Amino acid sequence: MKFGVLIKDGPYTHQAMDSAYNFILAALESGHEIQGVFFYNEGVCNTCGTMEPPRDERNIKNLLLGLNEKGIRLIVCVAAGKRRGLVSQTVSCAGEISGLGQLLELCIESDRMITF
Amino acid sequence: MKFGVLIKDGPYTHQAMDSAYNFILAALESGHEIQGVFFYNEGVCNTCGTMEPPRDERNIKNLLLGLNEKGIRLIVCVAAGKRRGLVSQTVSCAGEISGLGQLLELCIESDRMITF
Amino acid sequence: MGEQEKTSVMFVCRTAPYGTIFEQEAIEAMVMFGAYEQDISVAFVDDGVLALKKGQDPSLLGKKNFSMTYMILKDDFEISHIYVEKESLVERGMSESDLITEVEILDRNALRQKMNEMKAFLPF
Amino acid sequence: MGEQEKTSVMFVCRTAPYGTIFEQEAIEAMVMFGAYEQDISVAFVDDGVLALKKGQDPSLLGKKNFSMTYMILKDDFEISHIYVEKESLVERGMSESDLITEVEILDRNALRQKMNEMKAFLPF
Amino acid sequence: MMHIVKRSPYESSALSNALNYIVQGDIMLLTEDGIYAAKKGGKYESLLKNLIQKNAVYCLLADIKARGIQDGEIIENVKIIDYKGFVEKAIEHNPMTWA
Amino acid sequence: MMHIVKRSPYESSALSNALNYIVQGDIMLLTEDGIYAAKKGGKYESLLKNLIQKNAVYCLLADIKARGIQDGEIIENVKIIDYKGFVEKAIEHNPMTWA
Repeated sequence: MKFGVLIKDGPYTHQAMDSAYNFILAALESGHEIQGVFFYNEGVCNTCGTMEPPRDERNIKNLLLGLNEKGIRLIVCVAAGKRRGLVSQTVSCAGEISGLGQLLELCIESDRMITF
Repeated sequence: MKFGVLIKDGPYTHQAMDSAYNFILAALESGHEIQGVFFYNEGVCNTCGTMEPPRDERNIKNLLLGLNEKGIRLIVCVAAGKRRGLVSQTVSCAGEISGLGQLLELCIESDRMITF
Repeated sequence: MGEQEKTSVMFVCRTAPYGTIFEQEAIEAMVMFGAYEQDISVAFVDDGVLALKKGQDPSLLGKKNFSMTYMILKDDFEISHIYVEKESLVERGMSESDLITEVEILDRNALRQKMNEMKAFLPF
Repeated sequence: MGEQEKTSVMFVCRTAPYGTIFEQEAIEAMVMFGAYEQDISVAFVDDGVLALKKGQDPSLLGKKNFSMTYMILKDDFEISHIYVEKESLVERGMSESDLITEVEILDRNALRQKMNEMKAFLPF
Repeated sequence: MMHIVKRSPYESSALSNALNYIVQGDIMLLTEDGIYAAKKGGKYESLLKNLIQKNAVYCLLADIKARGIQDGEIIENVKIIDYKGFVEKAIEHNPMTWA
Repeated sequence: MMHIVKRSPYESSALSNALNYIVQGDIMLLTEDGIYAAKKGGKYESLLKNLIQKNAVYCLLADIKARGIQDGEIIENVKIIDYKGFVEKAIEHNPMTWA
């Protein structure tokens, strides 16, 4: 089964990214595929490359790098990103900036879309 | 009358920054002072220096630069900022990174604190 | 897409305009999706119906009036259906004549039936 | 601060823990404020009372358990008062014995009276 | 106190939470999506009418205009003010934002 | 459909909005702050008990543990699942998030 994931909330402020991360790990462990993760609305802020959370806390930048290393595409909406300052020089190397068409392609190519 | 302002929501996603901006302009026009604006929680994201909103939309970075040119202090919480990637190299030149003690000092030095 | 089956996607618009950006960014997505020749529906439920109110003027907020785009969604951007939930309108003291564009007004049961045909939901 | 009058500030904690960061970042502010020898109160109302529940274990979420800090707020960080609104507890099926630390439980009227003494509110 | 409500009453408990803390002499300011509470014919009309018997209620002009609400659609005796009025009210009454 | 509710029912209308759209055969997943709806003794206990008569309701283990809710504090017949269970349910039922 191929999942597409949409993330709408920013890092740390809301639990959305954390819930999505745990969902993605569980899906992979159960042998499913993640077709892609699309970051929209404030969700684009999860892909910021300059995060420095306290050492005793989870590091969302590193969690996303880990997902990317597993081959998962992390797609940052260019328009939502530019509004909020997520541009090529600030997006983490795990993130790939692209257009809204990619969100529709994710809907087409995935068996299931899930929003966090 | 001296106002202190606390902003907790991020740019564009919520109206908080826009409401605060209009409140601040009205306070200045009525002859009041703005003791300072403190950015906390996701509010720190308003001070991002790399925002590029569409041309036909308000530019929150420029609005903040305008406030700063009027002599208003825009204080970005260092801890909340680091979590979300707002650090010295990404914060707009209008913003000043400082500690949470500044929020309490704003409460002490202002006649009124107002949260957006 | 030729012979291939179209993918049915429903935007579920549930938030008021201007207080948050969700309806504006939803419409930006709808406009982009138009080019892909899929089966795109938009359903306005709960506070989402408020986004369709006529006469919006956010100039005092320094914001852009994005509501005009609803009027051209179907013709210019090939959105298949614009549904509005009747109960949400009534609860907010609104009727069809308050709306900026022509829509299909459905009650909850009918709208829930439409949802059965969807492959994916995009809530905003 | 010597002879100067202290400034009375009340944190109004209204959100549940973990779903959002507000209570965690509120407590980070409380801890910093302790050093300034002002008159700092914390009021838990609405979903804020849920932040005080005993037995929190967010390890499965990969999150830090920040609730332990509530236990040392008064002694280590000189918070003057920790108020909890009784009606909010009752509505959530909670009682004093569910709470991680000793607090002053007040009804709404009594808590509203305390608010009259405050110079500033910090809602979280 | 000035109780500020900026979330929609249909979506959020902010309005009803604020009402728990409003006492004689306090005022309420409806702003951002909070203004929908003051719309005639809506679900909160009778609640607002009761409130106005005891407390002054204000509504921000820029927010009602943005959302296409006409002055005549606002419940009687809810006062419509601009940002300067908001500033004045924040001087007269200590503000608390219920979000 | 799987109706996902992740906001607290005390703070948000998400739960009641989702209930408007749940029909026979649908399931509900309570996650993040949505889990408070399933707590015994809380304001939503009877509403949840009615729902369970007709629809399966699931609650995410990691979320209830985080918030200090013990298994015994969850309303009977609400099923507690982990993230793998969440994934399985998202395969069986098309998910819609009501926030």
